[in-house]
Amino acid sequence: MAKISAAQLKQLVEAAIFVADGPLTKEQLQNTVLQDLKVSKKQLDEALVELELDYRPRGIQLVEVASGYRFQSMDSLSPWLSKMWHEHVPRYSRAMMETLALIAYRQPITRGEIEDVRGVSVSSHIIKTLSERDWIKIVGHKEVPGRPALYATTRQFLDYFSLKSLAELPPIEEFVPPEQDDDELTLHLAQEINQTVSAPQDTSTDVNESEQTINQEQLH
Amino acid sequence: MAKISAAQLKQLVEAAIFVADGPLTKEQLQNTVLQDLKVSKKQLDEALVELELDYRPRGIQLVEVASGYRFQSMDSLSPWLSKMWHEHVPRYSRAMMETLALIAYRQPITRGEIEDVRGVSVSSHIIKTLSERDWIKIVGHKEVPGRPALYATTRQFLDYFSLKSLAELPPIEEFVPPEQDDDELTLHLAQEINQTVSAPQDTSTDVNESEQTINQEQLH
Amino acid sequence: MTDQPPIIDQAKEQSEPVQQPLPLAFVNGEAVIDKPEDLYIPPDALEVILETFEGPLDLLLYLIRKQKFDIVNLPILQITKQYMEYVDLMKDLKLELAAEYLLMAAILAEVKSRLLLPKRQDAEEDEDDPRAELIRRLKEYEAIKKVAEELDNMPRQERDLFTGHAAPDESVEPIKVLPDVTLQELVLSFQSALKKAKAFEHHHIEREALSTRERMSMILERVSRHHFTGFDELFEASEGKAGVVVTFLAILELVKENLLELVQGEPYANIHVKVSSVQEW
Repeated sequence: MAKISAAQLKQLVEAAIFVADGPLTKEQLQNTVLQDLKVSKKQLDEALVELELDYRPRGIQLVEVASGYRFQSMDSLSPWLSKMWHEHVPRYSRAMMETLALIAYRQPITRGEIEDVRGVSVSSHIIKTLSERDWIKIVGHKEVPGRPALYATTRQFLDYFSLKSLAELPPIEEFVPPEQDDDELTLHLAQEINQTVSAPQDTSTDVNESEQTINQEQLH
Repeated sequence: MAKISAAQLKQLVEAAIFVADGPLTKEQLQNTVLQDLKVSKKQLDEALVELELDYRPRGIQLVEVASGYRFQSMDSLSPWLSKMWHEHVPRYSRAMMETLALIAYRQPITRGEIEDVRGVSVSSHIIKTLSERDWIKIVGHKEVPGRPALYATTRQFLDYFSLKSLAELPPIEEFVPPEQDDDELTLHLAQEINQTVSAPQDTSTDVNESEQTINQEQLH
Repeated sequence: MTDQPPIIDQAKEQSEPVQQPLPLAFVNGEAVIDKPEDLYIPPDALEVILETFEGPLDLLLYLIRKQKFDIVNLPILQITKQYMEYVDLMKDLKLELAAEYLLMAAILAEVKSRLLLPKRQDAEEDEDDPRAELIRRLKEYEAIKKVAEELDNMPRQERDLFTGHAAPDESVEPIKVLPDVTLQELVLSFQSALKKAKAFEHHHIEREALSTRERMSMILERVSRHHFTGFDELFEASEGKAGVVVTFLAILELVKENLLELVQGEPYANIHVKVSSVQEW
């Protein structure tokens, strides 16, 4: 066909823009799909205007971008369409995990206090990531010079780990891996932590000691 | 919005199918874009039917293929649309098409069985090309000496030919055996064809069963 | 017509007059056999033709269809003869003759010889037709050949249809799948953090029960910097005595750390709590 009806032209232009690998300019349309058809500039313009109008009420819109015409989704549908793609965030770094752990076990705690324990500065990125995940939040400010923010874990944090309360956080010594290089220090720490975690009503020292004995035995 | 109007649903489904990277099934739609919206099976079906009708007069059509719904150009536009690409459309030899047809109609089938029907050997090049195009795959091994691979067609094969299922393949002539022919064998063949074409699920079960046999044997 | 028609056309033109009288000569396979000399085709053209056969079955089908034989009453003698002529031609042309062609020649010869043997009277009539298997194979191959052609003609991607796509709007952002963390990792991290702390031993270790620290966080969250909160609002009777004690300890701790301010208008009046705004510097 050397000539083409207005309806056919619209179908052809529509299909071409949909199947093209990228946006199409009017020139590209004339040089490819319309090559052997006598289509005037005006006819093509009209077809494009009509298509634009046809698609207004639809979920897909005909738009002209820098490199030509293309169809794109209605912007109001984005929140739902976003669910079609997933982006996997890489695993959390050691620094991130240690910061989270310190906030969990030592809350409310300032950034400076975390840095004191870890011996290195805590990057803003870490605090931001943990806050965005809704695992930590600022619960106040410490009344010391600079009034640093006090961080604590959130209910979402507890939910994520299926904990009813922080008291359910495991006492540390249960997780002491075998072959600790620094047994003495670890045991000492474990004791401190154990008391901190499981002894709100002042658990007797006897219990802790006996628990430690068991663990020591298990280590050997 | 936990509820959505019929018009909005149509827009959303339309946009989702257009922006998706491949065909979308109803289940995929429900599990992604419609996830938080209360959309019944019936509502979704209706939206799809309406969309299909909306696009009938357009240059692009909503079709259901094996892997789900997609939009594709009207095939009458292909002479013009194909001018958008410079590469030549791949052509396939008769040997390739006959091999593909045998795998499609007689799956699961071994290379030897293909050779028996065609009367010539099947080149490795053909099997390789068909596999690389993701049109065929190995679905098991036949429990005969040499344990030859059993080939079957894939969903991509159906998608490529715009088919929903193997049942949509053109019917194969079920030759009436000459009177003195071995009726039993021919009937058996015809039956096999029918089963293969109309009940891909059955085939896969058979394959699984044979695979299980294999595993069991390996244990001994 | 152009001056030099393509080779394949030439071949057709010259081969067809040769083959045209054949159907007249073969009626139900009971007629005189053609002479090989008649089958003159320019060698280079024949090569092209022969190479288009997909194998012996394809060649046999070609011979049968060309002469409008009924496949069911396959005239084995004539077909065998013609088949052998082609095979000889292929040999003459030094075409790489696939072994399959020779195998088929052997099969044809065997069928032919069995047909020539007198039938035994007591044999069941139809079961013994030596052509049956060949006929079955020919029909089966023909059926596949036909659907392969149909498949080739079906609308397909890249050639006849193209998939339509639209770009997602810029505001479409993939959902972030956040990494999983186990409780054990958390505990091990705490342990490693503490192990790292060289100066740990010099530090004062806080002895508060964790539940008190948790309660401290909760209270800080509930109490506003700007308004006073009733002291008793911080206690939950449902928590029992232990809960009240923990809350009380937490408030004392917060006051001690200058994080909370307590205000009481007069003795025994309600105590009010507010986040401390004391500036110590």
